[in-house]
Amino acid sequence: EDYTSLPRKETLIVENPEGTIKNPGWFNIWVNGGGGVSTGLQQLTMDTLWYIDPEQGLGGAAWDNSLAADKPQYNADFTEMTVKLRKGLYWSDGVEFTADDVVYTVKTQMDHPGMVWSAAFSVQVASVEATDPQTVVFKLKKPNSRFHAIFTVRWNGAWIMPKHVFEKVEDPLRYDFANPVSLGAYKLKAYDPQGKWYTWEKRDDWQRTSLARFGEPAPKYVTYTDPGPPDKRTIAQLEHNLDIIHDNTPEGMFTLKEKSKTIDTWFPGFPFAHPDPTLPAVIFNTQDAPFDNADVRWALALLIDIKAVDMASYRGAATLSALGVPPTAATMKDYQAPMQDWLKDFEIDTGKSKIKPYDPTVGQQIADILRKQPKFKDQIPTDPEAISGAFGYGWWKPNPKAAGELLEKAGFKKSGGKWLTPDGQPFKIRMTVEGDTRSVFTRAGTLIAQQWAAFGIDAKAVPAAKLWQTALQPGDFQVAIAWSVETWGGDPDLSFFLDSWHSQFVAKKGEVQPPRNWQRWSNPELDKIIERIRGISADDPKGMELGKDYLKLVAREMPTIPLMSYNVFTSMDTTYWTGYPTIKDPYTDPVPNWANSRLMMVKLKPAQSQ
Amino acid sequence: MENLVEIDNLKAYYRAFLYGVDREVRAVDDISLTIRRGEVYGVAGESSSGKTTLIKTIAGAIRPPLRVVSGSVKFHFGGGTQDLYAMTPEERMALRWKHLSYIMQGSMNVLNPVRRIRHSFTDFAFRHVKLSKPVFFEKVAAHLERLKLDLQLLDAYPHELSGGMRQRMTIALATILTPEFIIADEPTTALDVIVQRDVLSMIRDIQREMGSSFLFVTHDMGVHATVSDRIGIVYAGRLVEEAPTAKLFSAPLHPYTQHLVGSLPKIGDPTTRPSLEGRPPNLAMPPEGCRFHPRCPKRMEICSQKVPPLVTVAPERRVACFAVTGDQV
Amino acid sequence: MTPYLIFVLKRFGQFLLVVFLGVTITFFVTHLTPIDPVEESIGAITQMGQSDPNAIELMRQSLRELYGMQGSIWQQYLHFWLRLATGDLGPSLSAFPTPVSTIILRSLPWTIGLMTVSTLITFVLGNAIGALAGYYRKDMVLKAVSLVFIAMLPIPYYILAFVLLIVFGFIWPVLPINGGYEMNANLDLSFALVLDILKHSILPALSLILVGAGSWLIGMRALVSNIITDDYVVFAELGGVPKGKILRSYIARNAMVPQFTGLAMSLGAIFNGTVITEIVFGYPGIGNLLIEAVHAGDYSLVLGLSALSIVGVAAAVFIIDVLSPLIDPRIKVE
Amino acid sequence: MFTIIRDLARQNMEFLCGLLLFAVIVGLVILSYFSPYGATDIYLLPPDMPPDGEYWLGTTSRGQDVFWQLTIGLRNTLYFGIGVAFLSRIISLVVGLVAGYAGGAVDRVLMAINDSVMVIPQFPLLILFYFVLKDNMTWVALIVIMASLGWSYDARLIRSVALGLKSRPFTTQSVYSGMTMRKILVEEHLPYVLPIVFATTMNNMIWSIGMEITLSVLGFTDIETPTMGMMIYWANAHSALISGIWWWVAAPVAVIVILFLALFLLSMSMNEYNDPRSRLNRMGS
Amino acid sequence: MTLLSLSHVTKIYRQGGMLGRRLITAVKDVSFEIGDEPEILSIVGESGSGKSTVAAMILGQAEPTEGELQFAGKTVAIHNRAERTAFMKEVQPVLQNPFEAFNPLKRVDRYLFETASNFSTSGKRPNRREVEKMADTALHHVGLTLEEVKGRFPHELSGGQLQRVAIARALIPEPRLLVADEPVSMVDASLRMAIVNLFGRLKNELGLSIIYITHDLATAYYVSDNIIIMRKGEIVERGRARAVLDDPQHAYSRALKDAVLAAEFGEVG
Ligand SMILES: Nc1ncnc2c1ncn2[C@@H]1O[C@H](COP(=O)(O)OP(=O)(O)OP(=O)(O)O)[C@@H](O)[C@H]1O
Ligand SMILES: Nc1ncnc2c1ncn2[C@@H]1O[C@H](COP(=O)(O)OP(=O)(O)OP(=O)(O)O)[C@@H](O)[C@H]1O
Ligand SMILES: [Mg+2]
Ligand SMILES: [Mg+2]
Ligand code: NI
Repeated sequence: EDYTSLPRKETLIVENPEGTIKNPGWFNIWVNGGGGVSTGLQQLTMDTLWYIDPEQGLGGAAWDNSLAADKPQYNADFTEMTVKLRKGLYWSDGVEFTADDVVYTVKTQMDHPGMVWSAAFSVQVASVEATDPQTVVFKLKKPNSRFHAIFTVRWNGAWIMPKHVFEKVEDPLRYDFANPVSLGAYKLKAYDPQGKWYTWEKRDDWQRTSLARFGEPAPKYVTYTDPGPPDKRTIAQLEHNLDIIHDNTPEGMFTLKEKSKTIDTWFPGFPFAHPDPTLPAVIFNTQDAPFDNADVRWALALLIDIKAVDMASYRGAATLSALGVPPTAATMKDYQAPMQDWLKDFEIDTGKSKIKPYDPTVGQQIADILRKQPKFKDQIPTDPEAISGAFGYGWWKPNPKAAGELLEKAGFKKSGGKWLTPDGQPFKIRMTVEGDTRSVFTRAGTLIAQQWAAFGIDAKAVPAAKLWQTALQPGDFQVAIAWSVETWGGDPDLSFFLDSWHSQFVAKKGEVQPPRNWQRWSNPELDKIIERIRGISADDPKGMELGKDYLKLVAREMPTIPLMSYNVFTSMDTTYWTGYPTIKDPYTDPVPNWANSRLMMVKLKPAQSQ
Repeated sequence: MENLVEIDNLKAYYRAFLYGVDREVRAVDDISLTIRRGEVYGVAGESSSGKTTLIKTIAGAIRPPLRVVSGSVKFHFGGGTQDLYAMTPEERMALRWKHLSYIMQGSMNVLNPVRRIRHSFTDFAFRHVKLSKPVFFEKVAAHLERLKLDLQLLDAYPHELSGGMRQRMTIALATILTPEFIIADEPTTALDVIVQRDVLSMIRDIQREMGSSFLFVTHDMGVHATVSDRIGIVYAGRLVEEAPTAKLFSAPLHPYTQHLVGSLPKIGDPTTRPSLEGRPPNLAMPPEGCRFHPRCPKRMEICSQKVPPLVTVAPERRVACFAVTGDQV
Repeated sequence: MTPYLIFVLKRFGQFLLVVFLGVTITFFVTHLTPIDPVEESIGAITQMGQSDPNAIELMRQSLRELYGMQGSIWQQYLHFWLRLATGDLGPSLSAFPTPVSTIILRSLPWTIGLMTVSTLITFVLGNAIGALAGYYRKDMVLKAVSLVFIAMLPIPYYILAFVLLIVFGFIWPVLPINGGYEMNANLDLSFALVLDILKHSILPALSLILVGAGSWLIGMRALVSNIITDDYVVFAELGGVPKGKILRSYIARNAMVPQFTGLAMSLGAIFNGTVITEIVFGYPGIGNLLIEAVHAGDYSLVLGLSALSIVGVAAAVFIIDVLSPLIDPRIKVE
Repeated sequence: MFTIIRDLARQNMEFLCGLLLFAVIVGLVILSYFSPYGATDIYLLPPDMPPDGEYWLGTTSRGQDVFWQLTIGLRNTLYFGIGVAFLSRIISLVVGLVAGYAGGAVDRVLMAINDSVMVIPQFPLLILFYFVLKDNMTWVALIVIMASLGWSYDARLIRSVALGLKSRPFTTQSVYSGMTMRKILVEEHLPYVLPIVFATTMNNMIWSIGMEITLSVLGFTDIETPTMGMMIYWANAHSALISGIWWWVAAPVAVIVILFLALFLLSMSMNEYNDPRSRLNRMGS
Repeated sequence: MTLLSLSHVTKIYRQGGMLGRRLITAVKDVSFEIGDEPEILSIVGESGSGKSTVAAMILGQAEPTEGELQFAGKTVAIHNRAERTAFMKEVQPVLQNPFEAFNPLKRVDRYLFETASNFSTSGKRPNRREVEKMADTALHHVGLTLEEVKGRFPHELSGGQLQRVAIARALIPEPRLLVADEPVSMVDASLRMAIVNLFGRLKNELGLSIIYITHDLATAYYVSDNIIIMRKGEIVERGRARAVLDDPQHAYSRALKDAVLAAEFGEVG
């Protein structure tokens, strides 16, 4: 084919936050082989049984039956799951998709330790079989009401393998899956051997894919690219060479908003960004003294001036959360709003007095502060509802006096303006932050450390380039800024993260902690909540009540100090395409590395006539 | 014999304004002399008495901090008259090597160390001749043969030659164009005595063949005795005596010259030789009057007050000493 | 055997020794890294939505086996040399099972291409200006040009590169600022592609040249100002050799002797890549690969890249040592 | 000493310029001790203020005064550069002088080590150290690590001079005066390699400060210590160039350029002063 | 007993490093003695004839490949610092170029003081006053005083003064033998005589023996008692200096004598 560049009007150009792919020719997503995942591979060519959208979704609900024809069917004790599959779906090479593919996916992975979902299947699946071409039956080793989660895409899930391709391969672990066969609406067109870009082309038979239920995808080509550091992304978008920036610095976003007339953002005004269903928090290593003491944790929480932190990290462009769930649009409705009254009445005992720490007006206050800045004046919502949605409801009021009382209660002493621990040592806190990778967290951590230091604690932020691997997993930290809570986003079921918070999974000191419960916090009450959630199905309304119990518990115990949403500064250029997801039409998350972003393809419209 | 070079009242000083030192070294102070066509004029004197400076000035090799303060150097090349310090740099360039070549002190180390010797001939001489390259090198070959230098040496690097060979090569380079005037600064120092003798006889030979004039500097009186027709004795930046070689050795007039000639040991003569007392004068602050007077055995009252002029006391003989010339001005 | 051959052999022995020591040090330092490639991989996998701690433990075991990470560090060290002897750098741990050599070879030509050209241009430019500035010390234009280059030297490379990028890619967008060639380019060899590649290399090369020329310039200028007082230069001047000739054949030629050693070192150091260039201009190359590998605890890859760089620099030193008797005839073979 | 400086300043334009620029640097460093703001305090001032009468060089997006931030950053960077240069000079001097003077087996062993260090790629090593040391990666640690990487090339240079010095007659004179090797190296040979040491110091500082900035920009250093690199890191993290907060970047760059021009001019004129040739010129008085 | 004796000393230099094959016989089967009586022994000969190599071996800077060197009846062997110090107390060098023999960046008195404190005759480390006294005494022998020299840099002294300071320094340990390798070749005629005369005086006044290596046959004739003429590493002629030079026997010695340019008016060849 004689081309140097694709027709721009038919091409959607998207940032891939993975950057440059180290092993660009590797498309075997079932093996972690250095290839890209959000190069379009998982968004455009993969498919699996179900999706839960972080926002509203397209089919009228966040839940979407994708390859499956229906929701999972469990038996009474949750040891067997039956899945009905859709008919008429085809791989891009013309082979029909059947239950055999699903069975093959599970069995192959179980047979090949080292494949991505291998262990997850091996631990749970006793047997899997296709009872007919559209039915798969899983028998589980032990009861699990959430087994389907493994096949449910949030960001990603267990993708179905093309049996007809892999069965001819000698060793699926060493197979690169070059020229990937696609189950999605797009197939590979070309990719950069240097790993900087991947281009996918709409399948001629896109009707024979699960996405076709929502209409025809508009872009003929989709290119996922590594546009370089934030400033270069900004330049690229200002020059209309990049349709979607996955994430930017707050300042980069402000610059775009200021200099470009064609930028769409999740919130049309401040804070622009999309709140990710993850919850940045100050995470204590609760296995270590003195952070094993809830009073100390609370004291430190009461020393934080969240307004300053908000301004420092996101320059006000954050959605606050005092509760242990990310303030996404769905949880705002399901948890944050209903629990406001409880929060207002919530009391803690400092040992000397009882105080009500919650300040319900913080979101409002931040909006007021921002409105004073001439640059942003017009972009700040005025409707209290919209303000709460954008900036959050409230947060803990700084209360140094109560914090001091709490510390004294925990046996601390203040001497010469410095706090001493119960054993007489200076109270020293090293707050591990992530360095350059998530600079807003670093900014927040630096300021929080400064606020603690101002109170007479020897606090300092230290960056760790690989925070997760070098600090959180081995438990080699005192306090860190990261997240240990992430939810489905669009679904109120909290088991997505909560299950792994059970005390059965808390590693001993010095050992590697499995994901999520980085605070290594265990609590009998929490275990009870988790066990009850395990006993009910995912869409049982009782789940939400248990969720609230969890929120109340962590508010009292403060194992982490929830701060705000993880705001992703996604910006979308409307020069060539319109119809991006925004708060006004929240059909999906705009963040383009999520597999759900495939929904965008069918909602986008060319902005210019072809 | 006609004069080839005329030097009049030449003064050349080193002006040093160096880091806390502000000084003027009067290395050549009011020297006049003439060099005739076809003669070898030797300049002798103590170390750091200004010999090198004098001939640098004559060769026009002036670079800061050395400065010609006054006086003139005139050549009579090719029948005309050239005033060295009134010429443009281009005119001076045109003289070099064709009419005037200068063999610097340390002539063992003046060839470009990273290029073959052949290139030096091209660089220095080729542009003055109207010959093709091969013809030019034929000429070079003939010249080298005359100097008993192997032709193959042209393709050697300087370091591959012994010191004596290098020195001869430099002399060959300086004489290839048969210039009218050749200046050489200690061309045989640091040579083995046997080698030295060969080099000297060679210089003498080609000088005779070509009829060039030589200006020759060394403090080795033996060398002067061998090569020079006339000798000028320099002491502390001044010419103190000038005489034909034979006369100078047989009847030196100036006390310094007398000491110089008298102190030379000779094989077969075991008598004790005196050594000169005191130290050489500091040219930045030379003694008042006669510069030799602090060390002079014949020192008189006037010597420390007045500078003795260089007086012609006999044909071909000039001397600057009150003890010889009396208190005349 | 001729003395020269003996000399070459001895130098070669030294080269092998240095490579051996260098690689050994790097081997042990890289194995000190607290980042465990297995944990990295697990991190990537759990990011894909799994968090069942039992499954993670199982995965940990299988990956450890798969990546061949058993055995003491000494065994691994021995194993490393045995494998290396057959030219095999082993599989990358962060891109298992792709061989390290495949990954490196993919990026290497870009690094070599960009760096060789810009190093040579930098060398010629810096030395030319340095030689002129050292010879014509009073020339105001040369003084000014030198000063500009010298002032450019300390500017943080990141900033300089970014300013270039903003100027030529944004304010006055005439040059491409990302990648080694156009996005979605047809990569079949063609004149258009070559042109495109050249165009994309202008800014990265320019940035490298601007920051690099200054140090050559300083070095050359200092050398020249020493050499102009050397006897053979003075002699040539007195011999009326034309100035240009003196500058070229006498001064620059002699100054080149040490400068060539520096050039060889810089060419050898090419294999270090230039991380910042690659980050700022999104230029393909091994610099970024290295950072990624370090991040991922992929010590196979780190070691592969380091070994390449060690061999590169050591080979450069070796070659220059072996050639130096030819460049500088004075250097005698012991 | 004073007269030397005075005369240098009077006779040597370069020295004078270098001295003036250096005075600016020293002035800034001294001022840093009188900063009205804590070095790491943020959000004390209105952010993003352009340079004006109140904030001479403007404020950062983090609510810091660029000028005062600059003074402290410069101080730390300078101390860092000096620390690395000083330590690595000591190593390269010891190795170079000893190898050159002792010769033989000592020389071969030292040069094998030297060359091995020379060929080791520094950048991955530095990052690895950063991972290994984590919180312990203080500035002092970084200084030590950088110093132990940055001496080999200069040691070779020094060795080559030392080789020449070894055969100089005054070395023989010293030996027969009964001086120990240490004394000969330190008192007789050291002065001759000082010009090289001066010249390489500047290069070493350019290298170490450049490396500091590179590491900082990539986030591999202690972010709580303000340095030039850290300033650029934070500016970069706040997209300062693209959002028009140019003063945040321009100020540290300008100061670094001033610092190096000062060092360059000084070292150049000092070299001239130190050059034996100019000393020889003074001989014969 | 003899002060110094060389018996069948050969020195072979290997060129081309460890594996090199080119051997250079710098000194070949050389034997000579210096008796207890103080004497000045001149060694003359062509360039590269091995004169400096002989000097280096006597000074302990090079080890003979074959043959033996004995000093005061003991084989010269230097293995450690103590032996070296002991040896240097007895044998001291005078270097060729006075301008090069001192570190131009250091004061010249430094070398005097260092020598004095390292080689004190009393055995223990002398104090500052004693050191200065020793230096002054030595300087008196060469016609200088400490006052003239103290605090001066080499460039502040004339070549003759420098060479005399160098000799004075060599005298401080009260050695019995001075080895002077071409001590006058870089100085002009008048200085040359001053130094040569000084050698004669030192021999007479201090009872020092001096090995005087030179190209200058005239001064050798003038000052030395005995002479050795070398060529290509071998001794071609030896004997009382005046006798040998007045009537050289060996062809090379004659050639050498003929090549001397008499400072009288005459012409070569
Ligand atoms: N570049 C210079 N700067 C200052 N003074 C100098 C310089 N060159 C030479 N002099 C001084 O000028 C005087 C004359 O030196 P010159 O080299 O002419 O002596 P010379 O007679 O040639 O000595 P030699 O026999 O040692 O070659 C000396 O005192 C010397 O120190
Ligand atoms: N360190 C050495 N290594 C190898 N060869 C050497 C060494 N020193 C001297 N030689 C060689 O030994 C021979 C004798 O040298 P030596 O220096 O003793 O001669 P010399 O008589 O002192 O000559 P000159 O009169 O030139 O000083 C020469 O051929 C020389 O090249
Ligand atoms: Mg001279
Ligand atoms: Mg010798
Ligand atoms: Ni990073």
